[in-house]
Amino acid sequence: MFPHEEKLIRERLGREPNEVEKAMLEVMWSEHASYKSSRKWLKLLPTKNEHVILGPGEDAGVVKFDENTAIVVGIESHNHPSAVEPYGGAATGVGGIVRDILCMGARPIALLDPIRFGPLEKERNRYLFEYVVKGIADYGNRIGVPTVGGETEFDESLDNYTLVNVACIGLMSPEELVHSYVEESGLLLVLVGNKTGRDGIHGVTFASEELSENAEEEDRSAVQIPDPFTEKLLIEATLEALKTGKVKALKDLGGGGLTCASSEMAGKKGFGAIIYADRVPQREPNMNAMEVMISESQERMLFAVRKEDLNEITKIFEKYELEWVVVGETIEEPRYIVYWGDEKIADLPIGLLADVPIIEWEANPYSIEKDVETPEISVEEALIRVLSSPNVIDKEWVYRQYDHEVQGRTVLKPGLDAAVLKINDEYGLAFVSDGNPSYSYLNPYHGAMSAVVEAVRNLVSVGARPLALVDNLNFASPERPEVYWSFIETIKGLRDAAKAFSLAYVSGNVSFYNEVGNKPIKPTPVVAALGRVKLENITTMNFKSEGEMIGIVGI
Amino acid sequence: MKWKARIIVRLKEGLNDPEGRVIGKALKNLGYKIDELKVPKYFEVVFESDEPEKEVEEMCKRLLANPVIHTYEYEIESLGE
Amino acid sequence: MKWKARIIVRLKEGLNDPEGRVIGKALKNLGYKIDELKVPKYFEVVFESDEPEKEVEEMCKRLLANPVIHTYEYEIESLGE
Amino acid sequence: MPKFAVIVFPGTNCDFETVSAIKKAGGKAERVWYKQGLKDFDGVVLPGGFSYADYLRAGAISARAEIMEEVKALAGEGKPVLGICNGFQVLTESGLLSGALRPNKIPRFLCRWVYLKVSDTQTTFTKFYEEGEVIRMPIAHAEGNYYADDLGKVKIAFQYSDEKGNIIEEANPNGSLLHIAGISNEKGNVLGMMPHPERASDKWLGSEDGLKVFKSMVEYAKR
Ligand SMILES: Nc1ncnc2c1ncn2[C@@H]1O[C@H](COP(=O)(O)OP(=O)(O)O)[C@@H](O)[C@H]1O
Repeated sequence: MFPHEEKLIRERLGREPNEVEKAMLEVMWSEHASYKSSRKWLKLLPTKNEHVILGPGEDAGVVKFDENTAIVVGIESHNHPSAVEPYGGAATGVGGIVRDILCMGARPIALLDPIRFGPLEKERNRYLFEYVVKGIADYGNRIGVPTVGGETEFDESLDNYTLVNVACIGLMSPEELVHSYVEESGLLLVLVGNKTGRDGIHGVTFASEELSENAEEEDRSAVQIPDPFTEKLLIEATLEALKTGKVKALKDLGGGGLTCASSEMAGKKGFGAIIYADRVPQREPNMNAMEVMISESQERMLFAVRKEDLNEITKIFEKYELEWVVVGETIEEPRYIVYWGDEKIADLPIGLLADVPIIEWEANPYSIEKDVETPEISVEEALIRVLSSPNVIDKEWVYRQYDHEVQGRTVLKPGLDAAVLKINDEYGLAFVSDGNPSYSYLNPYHGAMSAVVEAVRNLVSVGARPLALVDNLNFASPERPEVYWSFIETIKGLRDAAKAFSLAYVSGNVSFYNEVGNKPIKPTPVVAALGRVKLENITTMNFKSEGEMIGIVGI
Repeated sequence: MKWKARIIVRLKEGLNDPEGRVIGKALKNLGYKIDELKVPKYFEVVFESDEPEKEVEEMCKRLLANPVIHTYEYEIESLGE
Repeated sequence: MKWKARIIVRLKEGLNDPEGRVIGKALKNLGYKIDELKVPKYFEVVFESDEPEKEVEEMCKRLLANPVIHTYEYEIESLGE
Repeated sequence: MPKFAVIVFPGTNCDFETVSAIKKAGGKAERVWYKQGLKDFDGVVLPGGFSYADYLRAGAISARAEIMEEVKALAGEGKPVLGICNGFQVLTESGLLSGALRPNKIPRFLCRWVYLKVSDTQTTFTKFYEEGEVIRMPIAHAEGNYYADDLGKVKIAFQYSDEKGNIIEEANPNGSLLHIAGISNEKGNVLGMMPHPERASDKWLGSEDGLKVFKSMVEYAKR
């Protein structure tokens, strides 16, 4: 938190927040949770059209596929944790986005993993590459959600670092949509899943700062051990609980832990909550209230249910051998009150947690576009250089480690222009992700546009009509004027490209402070796109027989 | 000189350990009174070196363990020439 | 009585060990002179029992080792009441 | 119409598509949580997935669940018991089939399509294939490397092959003994296979070659 923000909190509260309150505010006012540096600009993006059932604002967006089918889609980054612990960081990144999809009421049916690394010549980069892929594979495979595509790129500017983005889609019928907010008081808040430990304490603040050179040695609290076993049980238990129709609100615990999930669930429509923090099952001895409230332990969900339905719902959790506890309740008054035993340890106006003023940083344009010198080499050599670049070669080493067939829907598998999943006997959903930081670095506006255009082109290449977009904006510190400028330009590029196709962004994510040892990454917008394709119209890129004509369109 | 190192890599105290928990529970279901079960990683390495301590330390740091989440310990035994 | 058992489960002699081979190779690539690397499974179990030897033997037979491919060994230490 | 139980352990993840494949093959099928009983079923399928996240060894913990006693009884009565991928691992770990499934020769998870040669058309699950027929299905596993110290107790049902049915080293994705992809007990009513027939039961997904496994099983259970 910045000093002016602390001052503002004191003024609004009329007193100094105590230790617990301060920790909770710090989490909620972090860049990662509040989007304070990006919110203003994200408003520029188009978010509505006839395909959109639910745009940005909740855990994931919802798109209409046909009258009976809705697709939930979201994208997340897990860059900082993956850079210090690639296996656990990448795996828990998958877990997080899968729960985001789940908590809208949908069964997660596919993942994409756009991932980026430094050059493979260096040992540390190879280590990051190998273990990020293993982390994604082990988690996605074990929870039975196929990873059907992604991107793998290597770039100088990511030396010692990694960008791990994961997009996920889920399938449901439109009336199954559940919201993340409550609309009545007196509901019980039920916490389900893993016990709470000290892992991930300050995770969001960690993700809101640059990494130092020795990040590996830093506090382990920012990384978590993935538990796909519990996640899979959570998926099945949640979907079964939702079938009862008695879940009033649902949210996963991600960044900001219990504080973020419960305060947003209660506060969004003006209600309040009382939380009994000491009831939370603890994994480590002697945890205090502050630790319990802001821990980011993985594989936990928060349900809101009426008292009379508690039994029916929790029986389902017990069937799946998941631990649960009533951790609090919603109240009429818009306050956020936390008890530890009999002691009231926090009492804040609930709006204070969520209502974070925007920050507008100084923005400075830069221009590095110049004519590129063409190297004096033969066409043959040029071809070999291009085709042997790690950025161009087949990414089979990566996607063979992913179960891309589980759930029995994958019509077009990895290795093609876009993946296609069978949704019903006639239609499929095409899903693809693209980003091009080298273009973005040269010209952030056009780079962003090209990411959208490439994604759309890939959809069209398999025969699909584009439906919707999500975006993930990976940037260095917004406090650098050039970075902030490139961020704004990127959004304008994303906006204009989407408008040109009449497409909308239904969800997204912003990750700032991606720099290690004071070296900012290139602006890296990643776009994932959805399309609808008639199964019998699917096209693939391989030549089908001898004697076919080859042509180029659009030069 | 040849050496044999026995290296144990453990999760740091307090971290979630789903693997240990699940296997421990499986033993409980078979009727045993298990208080705790852990599955540290265990390596037996036969190698040649003039500086065995230094090299084993390095192997742990560079590959076998991640200092962010692991602690490690080892014993080194000489196997002669 | 409480006990702590340290159990090592090894592949039978002669069975190839792809996991050990790959990690050994990775260490070789980092410049170490590795002759052999093995990754037996290792368990640390704290449990209560009146017949610790018998029970640990059973745990290995019934769950922790697969007799088709494994051998096992263990040490048991008393932790008192 | 014969009714099959598709057993769901914690972490099983191919249960839904296995149920669909059985239905498509003309049978009835129900997902059965591993704590329920197995009354009134004409056969059992142990589907793929990661029961207990593959902790310890793939299939090891599920193999010791109580429901496996019922599965053994059912197998003893001659009813069909099919284990796919993780289900195969459960069958070997429980002793219903002999041998063990070890980590792949390259110890990583591997997802790809393979060719299989049908080596035995006498089992409950292979009657609809022709002797030596070459079929296509996906594999997706990290521990599919079949090993046994005594092959006397098993019959080989499927072997990894090339497109033409040649059983060669290059076609073996995991290092499995004698290129084994699937085996059955002597009676032929218990079969385990690493490839996923349920993922090859729909023309849009790349092949319908797997459907015959289920059709054969359904037909057998009708007798
Ligand atoms: N990390 C990854 N995970 C899964 N699939 C991947 C990954 N990286 C690349 N792929 C797949 O490899 C294929 C080629 O990817 P890419 O080189 O990005 O294609 P293009 O150059 O056509 O955009 C695509 O099908 C893509 O989904």
